[in-house]
Amino acid sequence: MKFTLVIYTAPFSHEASSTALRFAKTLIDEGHEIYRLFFFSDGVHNTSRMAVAAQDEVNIPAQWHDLISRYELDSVACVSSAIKRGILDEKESARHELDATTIHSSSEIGGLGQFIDANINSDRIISFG
Amino acid sequence: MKFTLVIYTAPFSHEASSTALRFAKTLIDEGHEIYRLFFFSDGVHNTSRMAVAAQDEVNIPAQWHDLISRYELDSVACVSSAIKRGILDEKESARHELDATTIHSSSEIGGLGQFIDANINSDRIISFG
Amino acid sequence: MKKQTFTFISRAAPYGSNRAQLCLDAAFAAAVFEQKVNYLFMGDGVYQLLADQDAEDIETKTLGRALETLDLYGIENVYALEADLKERNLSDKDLLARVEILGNDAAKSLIAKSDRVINL
Amino acid sequence: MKKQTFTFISRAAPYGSNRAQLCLDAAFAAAVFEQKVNYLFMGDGVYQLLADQDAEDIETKTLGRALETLDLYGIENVYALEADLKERNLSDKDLLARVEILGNDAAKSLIAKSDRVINL
Amino acid sequence: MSTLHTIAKSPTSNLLESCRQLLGQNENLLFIEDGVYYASREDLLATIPGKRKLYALREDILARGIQGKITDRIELVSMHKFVELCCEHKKIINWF
Amino acid sequence: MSTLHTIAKSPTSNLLESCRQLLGQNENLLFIEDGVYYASREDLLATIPGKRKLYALREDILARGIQGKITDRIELVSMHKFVELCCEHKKIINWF
Repeated sequence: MKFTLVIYTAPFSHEASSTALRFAKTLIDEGHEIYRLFFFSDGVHNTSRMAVAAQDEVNIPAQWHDLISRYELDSVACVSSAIKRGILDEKESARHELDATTIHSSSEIGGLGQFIDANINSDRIISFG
Repeated sequence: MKFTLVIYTAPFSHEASSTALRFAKTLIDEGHEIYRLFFFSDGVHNTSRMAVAAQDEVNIPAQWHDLISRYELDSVACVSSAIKRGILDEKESARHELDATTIHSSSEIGGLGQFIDANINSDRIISFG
Repeated sequence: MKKQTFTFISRAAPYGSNRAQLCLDAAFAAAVFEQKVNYLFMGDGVYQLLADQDAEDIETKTLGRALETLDLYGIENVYALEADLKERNLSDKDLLARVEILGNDAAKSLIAKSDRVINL
Repeated sequence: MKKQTFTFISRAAPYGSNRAQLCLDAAFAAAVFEQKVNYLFMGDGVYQLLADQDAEDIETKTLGRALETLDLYGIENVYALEADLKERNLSDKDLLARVEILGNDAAKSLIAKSDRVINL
Repeated sequence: MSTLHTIAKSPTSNLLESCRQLLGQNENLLFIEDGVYYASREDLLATIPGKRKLYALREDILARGIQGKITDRIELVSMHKFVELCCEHKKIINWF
Repeated sequence: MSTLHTIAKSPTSNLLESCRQLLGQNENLLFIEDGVYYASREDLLATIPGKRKLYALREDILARGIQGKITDRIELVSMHKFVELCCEHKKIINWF
């Protein structure tokens, strides 16, 4: 089946993004298709390439990045949520005259259209928050 | 009186950081001293220099930065909260081999000792979360 | 594009968190993409419907004003749960917009007929 | 350095959010700086005290294990609110650590005697 | 092929009460994250008529040390079964 | 020179109930942010004995459009008065 996962909360502050990550891995294990990961609101922090976890802690954004890269998943951080939270790709960084990007290369910044599209074209949508 | 404000939540997701900002401005208006601003947990996002607000929205991290700079306030982002949320100064960025800093120059990264010190040496401590 | 029925359940009070705005943004997007949209206010979400909101002093957009534009986006099926209004001592005279007040059973059948439920 | 009495009120369940860990980290810091520390579990916070926690499968540190080290940090005044344990059907046999169970009045006087109250 | 509701916050949230307002016949519930504390609260679950299936995510139960306190009506499930439940139910409503 | 409690979440949070468990004699309450909805709930405030002062932050009341629904026991305060209240009370306990 085709699944889309919507993640609303930041890593380290709520269990939800960690649950979503384990859910995503299990989907892949079982041969399901992940149509899209959509990071919304504080969830965009899951795509941060700047997060540094403590030694005794899982680096959740790094794990998302590995999973997304390895399985070439479609991963979108909602643009209006992302930029106000400092999650920027090259285009947004340049547009706002900042000198760095903060989003992992495996995720892209996109609009709510991709949220609606995912709702229409996935068999199942699960939200984690 | 000497006040310390502790901010636990990120801007844009909760009203608390905006309340704290207005409270801080009022303290200054009335001639009180701000001993320290301490940003804890998701509150560290208030010190992000990468946040870009929409045109019809207040850029809360930018406002904190202006206030802190203008009145030379002592502003600390808790180190263990900050680095896992991608809030990095030059030292932390270099130590973890990243290529950019994300914290506003007006805030510094510090330890929980500064939280305890503020509790001891301020007349009043107010938490916003 | 396939047309589906989306029901948005908005359960958060305005201003204290961004949830109410988030739910509204997502519903506007669904409407722009010409989906069928239901909007249901529930729990603390019914507070969003109060008339006379003015968020200027807390330096935020006034959410009530955005709700008044729901029908401009083609979102005409706007509902509020009766029990949750009552618990908060609110009646339809307090509300800014034309909303239909639903009992739980009517709300259940609304949900049952929806393809997607976004619950914030 | 002046010595003050800090009371930490920990009201959050473990794991679902980082609040429980946050409160503990702050209390450890107060103890390291040789302050007098009280630690009060309240509301869902009493769930932190359950024995047999094992967070390995959710890839998190087991919080209960950290609580067992409270006295190593010199935090010996550890309390839980009786009413909140009772509401959750918990008794002292369920709990991992030596905590003193307090009624509301005893808790009130604990708070009254504190210089600082950190309430998470 | 009905609806699965997930509940992710502790009983303090009153999410089960909110969910119950919209809970249809034959719809099922899965407790995850701090929601699993509901699985230890027979008094609160009593408001949900018996024919609905009640599940709770095992890894969240074990983390919290409440495996000995789960009421009989609850079926503990793995993450694999969570995925399977999502496939079996046509619609998923997440309460958080 | 007693204690000021601030409450920042709506009545759904049950924060007032939690606060009440620890509320001493002559301690006062200030409702801010979504906590101001409490100021419109006479039924819930009835559990707080009358001699305590109850305040609510005016700007949060106006934002939410509940100025017409505030009970008589509540005194609306500005941000300046919020600061003043913090000075007048020796200890501040924040519920959020």
